[in-house]
Amino acid sequence: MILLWYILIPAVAAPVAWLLGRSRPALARWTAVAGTTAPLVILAGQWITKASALQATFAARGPGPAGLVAGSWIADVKATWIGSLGISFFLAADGLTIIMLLLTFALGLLAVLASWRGITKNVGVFHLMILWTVAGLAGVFLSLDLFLFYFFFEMMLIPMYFLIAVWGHEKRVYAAIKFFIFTQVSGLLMLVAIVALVVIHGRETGVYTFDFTQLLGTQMAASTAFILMLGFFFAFAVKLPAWPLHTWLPDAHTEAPTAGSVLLAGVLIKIGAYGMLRFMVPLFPDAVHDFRTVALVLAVIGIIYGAVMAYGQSDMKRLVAYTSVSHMGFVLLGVFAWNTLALQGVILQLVCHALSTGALFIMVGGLQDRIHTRDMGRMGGLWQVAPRMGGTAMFFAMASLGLPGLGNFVAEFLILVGVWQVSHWAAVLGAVGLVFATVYALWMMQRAFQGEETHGWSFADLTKREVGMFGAMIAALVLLGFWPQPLITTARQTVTGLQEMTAASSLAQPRPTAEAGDPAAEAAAAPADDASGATSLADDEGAQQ
Amino acid sequence: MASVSLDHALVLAAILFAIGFAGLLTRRNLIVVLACIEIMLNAGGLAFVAAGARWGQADGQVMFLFVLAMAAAEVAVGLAIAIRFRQSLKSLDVDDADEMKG
Amino acid sequence: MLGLLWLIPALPAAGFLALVLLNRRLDRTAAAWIGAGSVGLSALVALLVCGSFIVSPPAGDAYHQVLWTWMDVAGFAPNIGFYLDAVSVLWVLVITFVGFLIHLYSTEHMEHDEGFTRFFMYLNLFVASMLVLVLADNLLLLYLGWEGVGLCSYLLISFWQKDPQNVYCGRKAFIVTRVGDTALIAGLFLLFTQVHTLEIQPMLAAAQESFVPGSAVAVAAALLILGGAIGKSAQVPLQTWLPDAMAGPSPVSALIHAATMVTAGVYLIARTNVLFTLAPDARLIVAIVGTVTLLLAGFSALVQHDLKRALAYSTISQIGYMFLALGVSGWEAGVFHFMTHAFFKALLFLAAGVIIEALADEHDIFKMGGLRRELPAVFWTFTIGAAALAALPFVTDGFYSKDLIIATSLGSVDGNLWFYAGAIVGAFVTTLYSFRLVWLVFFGERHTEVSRRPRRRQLVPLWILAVLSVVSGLIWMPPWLAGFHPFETFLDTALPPIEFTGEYAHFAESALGALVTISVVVVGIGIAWLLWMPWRRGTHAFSESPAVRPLAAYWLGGWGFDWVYERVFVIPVKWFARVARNDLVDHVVDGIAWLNVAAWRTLSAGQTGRLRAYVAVAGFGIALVLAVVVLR
Amino acid sequence: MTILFTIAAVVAVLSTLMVVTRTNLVHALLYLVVSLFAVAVVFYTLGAPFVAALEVIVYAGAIMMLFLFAVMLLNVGADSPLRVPRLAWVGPGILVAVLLAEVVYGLTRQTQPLAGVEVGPQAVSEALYGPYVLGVELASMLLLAALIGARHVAARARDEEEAAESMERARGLSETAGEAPGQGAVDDPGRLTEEGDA
Repeated sequence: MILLWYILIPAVAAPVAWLLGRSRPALARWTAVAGTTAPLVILAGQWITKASALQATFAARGPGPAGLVAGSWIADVKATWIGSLGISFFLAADGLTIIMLLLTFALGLLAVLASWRGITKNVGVFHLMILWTVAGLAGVFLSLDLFLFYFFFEMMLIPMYFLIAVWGHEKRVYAAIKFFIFTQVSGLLMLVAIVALVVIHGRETGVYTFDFTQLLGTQMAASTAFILMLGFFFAFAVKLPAWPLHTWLPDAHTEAPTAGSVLLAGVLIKIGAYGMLRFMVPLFPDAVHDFRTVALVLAVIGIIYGAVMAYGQSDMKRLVAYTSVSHMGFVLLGVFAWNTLALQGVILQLVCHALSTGALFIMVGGLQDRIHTRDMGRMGGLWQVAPRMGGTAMFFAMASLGLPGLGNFVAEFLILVGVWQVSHWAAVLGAVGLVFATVYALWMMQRAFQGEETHGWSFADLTKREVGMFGAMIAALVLLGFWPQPLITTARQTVTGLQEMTAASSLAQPRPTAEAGDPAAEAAAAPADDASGATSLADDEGAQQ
Repeated sequence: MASVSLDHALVLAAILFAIGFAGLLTRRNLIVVLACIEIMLNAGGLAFVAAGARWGQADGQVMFLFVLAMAAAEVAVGLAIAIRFRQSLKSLDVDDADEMKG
Repeated sequence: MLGLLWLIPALPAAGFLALVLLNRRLDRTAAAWIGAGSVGLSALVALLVCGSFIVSPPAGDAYHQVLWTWMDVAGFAPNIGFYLDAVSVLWVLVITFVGFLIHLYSTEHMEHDEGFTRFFMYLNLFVASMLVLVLADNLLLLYLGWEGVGLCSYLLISFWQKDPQNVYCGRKAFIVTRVGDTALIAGLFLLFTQVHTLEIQPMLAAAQESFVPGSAVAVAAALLILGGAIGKSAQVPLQTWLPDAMAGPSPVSALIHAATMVTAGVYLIARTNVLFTLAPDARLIVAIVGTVTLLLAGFSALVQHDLKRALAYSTISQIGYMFLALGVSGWEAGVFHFMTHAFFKALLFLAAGVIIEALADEHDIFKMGGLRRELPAVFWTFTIGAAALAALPFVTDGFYSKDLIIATSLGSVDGNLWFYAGAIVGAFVTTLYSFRLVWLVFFGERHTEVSRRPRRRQLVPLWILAVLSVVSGLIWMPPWLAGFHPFETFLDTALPPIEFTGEYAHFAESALGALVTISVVVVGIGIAWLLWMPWRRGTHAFSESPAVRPLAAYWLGGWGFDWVYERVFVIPVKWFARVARNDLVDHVVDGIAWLNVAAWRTLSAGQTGRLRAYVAVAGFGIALVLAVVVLR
Repeated sequence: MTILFTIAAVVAVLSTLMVVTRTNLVHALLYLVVSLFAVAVVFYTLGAPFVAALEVIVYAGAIMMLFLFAVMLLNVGADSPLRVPRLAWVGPGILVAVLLAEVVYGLTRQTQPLAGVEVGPQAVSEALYGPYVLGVELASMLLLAALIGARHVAARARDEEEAAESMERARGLSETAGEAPGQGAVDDPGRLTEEGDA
């Protein structure tokens, strides 16, 4: 039942924040904070207690797909919603979902904190929108019933649309409409694919159901499978911003308020990747295999195109938006490489990208609140004015160009190693993308922070609140850079489950030697606790290589 | 008795219909427009009767009766509108009523 | 005692963190103490650890310490662990010791700079990253150190960030090295896919078994590793960034662009020498790259006006020598030259720093001159450094290490006459430009006044390095001289020894071979004396003459590489970014929107409001339908 | 019998042509009546005497009378200039010719001789109150609706008139102007004819 809380708490907190907001805006902010931290705390509690259980279920799960699917979920809520159509209110969580929920609530909290001073216009409704987006996101990550997934997928759009359209900047209405149309149209394509899938499944087995676990493994002609896969792919490619469908992202991010862009860049984009991992590839493994080369080409173009475009921008927020296009190109590479290394890399990239890009957006938002412009032409030499902000911006610029020692590098390295095993040229071009990433990151630093201070700006450096936020994110990124094991262990059981779902298809690849060993032994090797312990793990780790 | 072939009748109906349609296109007076519509309906009725006559069924004539009823109703309303038309627009020219321009 | 190994990189890292967190509340002296202190302590610990390693070497002449498993994903489980063997002992000692001297020097040199704390922050981070690089037990951790030093070099080159030109040079350095790093990371992918681990020693063992010598995989892996090394050590294709890196403060040039970072490539090749032994063609390419670089940079250094750019080109040239040594599988020779080069090049850069500071930031050597009496200490130390650079026989360490390389390039199993010829010409040019600097800067009449005298904390490092530049060569005397080579035996524990088995081996090892190089150096000094000493007018006439001037200008610009790269890479990217600024794909989307609007406008024109128009349209429709029905 | 058919057909076509081309409205309507009679004759030749009679009684008799009433009511007068200049015939003419050609071409491909049997009123009435009884009810409802609609649309003009008059009368009383209410009605012909509405 605990899963239901994750959706209910933010959903309920939303109207409360709105009502309180009408009387005193500060109350709305605190309710929003409560609405995001409460589920975060519960989730963290569940993650820690379940961590051991998670590994246990992983080790003790039964053979075969039924055993796999049943055993690999930690908790689930199943109630029939529309019985006649076979639609059920089916929530379930496993390693990947827990990570995604952590991200959602953490970034929701950050979004609220980031707009503590920035938002003055009808604060109550603003926080209503944020909390509803968070509730929608929680719903998307938890739902395993395709219809429910689609319901939350679309429901989450409306508050985000208002967030951009009401509190945005100059071209906000254009950006909001563009965002809405892009996602709505592609969402409809997915709906068609879902319904077609259900019908095919129903005609084949007589059972009409939207339940993902039963829809798995429906046999259909290769060509229909390909078309249905394309339906899903378009919806997630727009969300992910894969290359040709990305044009909504720069506008939406530039015009959205800070909180909006943090949520957008932090979590909304991740739904595309999550959807591909959870639904698209397991449902149509062979179609994905045929589509792989095209997807890899799109991803590589996305990486390089996004990076070069970022370099060309003069609006700082638009530059950061294009970096997301580039980073999500890596995710697309990883998803279609579909081996353990790449998938772990993808999940790690989702988290690290959310942190680094979210931080950059908060930075730009803060800068805009101070000097009321995003145009880098009018900035320059801000390091003298605000050295602490300059230092933090340098750190997150380094994170976004994939400096080793930070989480982004580990993720991108894992993805590229995984992709290398599938196609050499894609991995090399991805690595070349890193060079372009260096170009835009340093170019941003040059134009905004370094160089001569000619415009006579003078404003306050980072406030305590901002230092706290950025400090937390810096700590998280460095921790993920040097010790990503907790995240990898949480996601391991999902990754193995996903790969076993597609084991029968052409996608499956011989996993590297060590994995073939009994996963239980590996799962039991809990990571060493702190940095100073001397030769603690060397022996049994060595034995395993 | 009737060695007239069906086609002749239908051709006649077609000619009448065509003339009515031409009148509809060219004449700008509302009354003449209504008259032309009458001609076209009459041509339609003729076609029905011809078809009925061809197979010796009464259906053709029954359909003509309905056409007749409909034509009568149509004229009644048409003329009422013509009267209102005249009063509000002070003329019977069909082209004056173009407030609905898109 | 070896257990303290992890402290060596941890101390500078702690220094960095301390400086970052306490940035605001530290005054100059406190920051100096933390900055220089942390590196000093690390040097001390290094001395202890390496001392105990040398005195009582652990089992297998290597010590492996794992702190924790970095990540464990399906068989890919690199550790955060350190591996100490003879090679990394040498590197650690050089880094920490030279690093400490340079920190000491910086406390004085950067006295009046407002970013004092920030400078030491970056310097500490650099030393920490460099130590992680040399101590890493697996290639991924090595890559972490690799990029860390790249970052610090960017931060330190663009330290005076008020001037956009400095930041441009820093950015150029980071991007060019990043291009090399892409090759290295591709190499990592290839190696992991082939041997399923990145931990260096097991990887090399597995490669030994599974790779067929000379096979495509072996050559590819070696070449990719070479790609990374070229980027970081500024060898031929990717050397354009080092001369521009002189925009940074002098201690930075001394530490990063002379002693430590630029030799990371040499360390990487020496560390993965097994891969290169398995791929003879790759080794050949390394040697070729080395020779071409040493000649190319040597000639460029001959015509430089800026003192630091001349030294930068000389660094590229000397690293070319090290690559040449590695290319002819004289691993130990290359490493030995690294050590000696670190001492005398750091000395030259620090002395240059003092000279430039003394002449109120005057970089052009033709405006210096006659400083012999003004800065006697600097004169003597600079001359010792220049002599070591030119490999003055018997007296300087450069002689021992460079001659060893020249001998190896001829006598070793891969050595051949071409490399030997290149090395000899290189030695001659090196002598020319090193003594050119000495004559032009210290002799002749004085052009600019000396405004600041170097203080004690700047001179002490100079003297120590000068002594080292003389003494450090004696630990590996050539066989024909005294046969005393403890350094070689120490290195044999980690690197394969040099086999003098080529057809000219006997000549190369003999005193006769050494005589050739000694004579070349002596002749070089003489010619330098003739060209640049008394008849200053003569040299100007010589370099201004129409035949020589275009050639000199060509060499001055670094053989035109910059000009080519600007046209081939930089301008197209900038052009595309400017052209496609607001996103080509966006135009497509807006195009669709425009289409809808255009359709709406044409259709609405049809609504004239006139009844007869509608009837006509209806009639037209009926005609169409009939046409279809009737004519089909 | 076919001669009678052809004569009637020619008369019908000519008179319909005249309807469309006459400028004088009343002449046009009268030609329409002639065309209806011709069509009635055609019905007769086709063996549908009942319908022929009906055509004369209902069509020519009732509907045309309505038209004439309307013409009289609206007092359009003889010379309604509302006719399109000569050239304007070309476009519609072509269109109509195309339409006609298509239909004629479609029909001429297979000729069907008529059954030659006469379908009298008795057969028609059996069919009328047999399967089509529902149709008859609907037709009657339609007529009723048309009746009420026509009365309502046409009459509304008069209700407004009356409301307007009562307003004037009220205002007139307050201004004590000497103008007699009746006199205003004379010079506005539209209103005059209003009183005479059936």
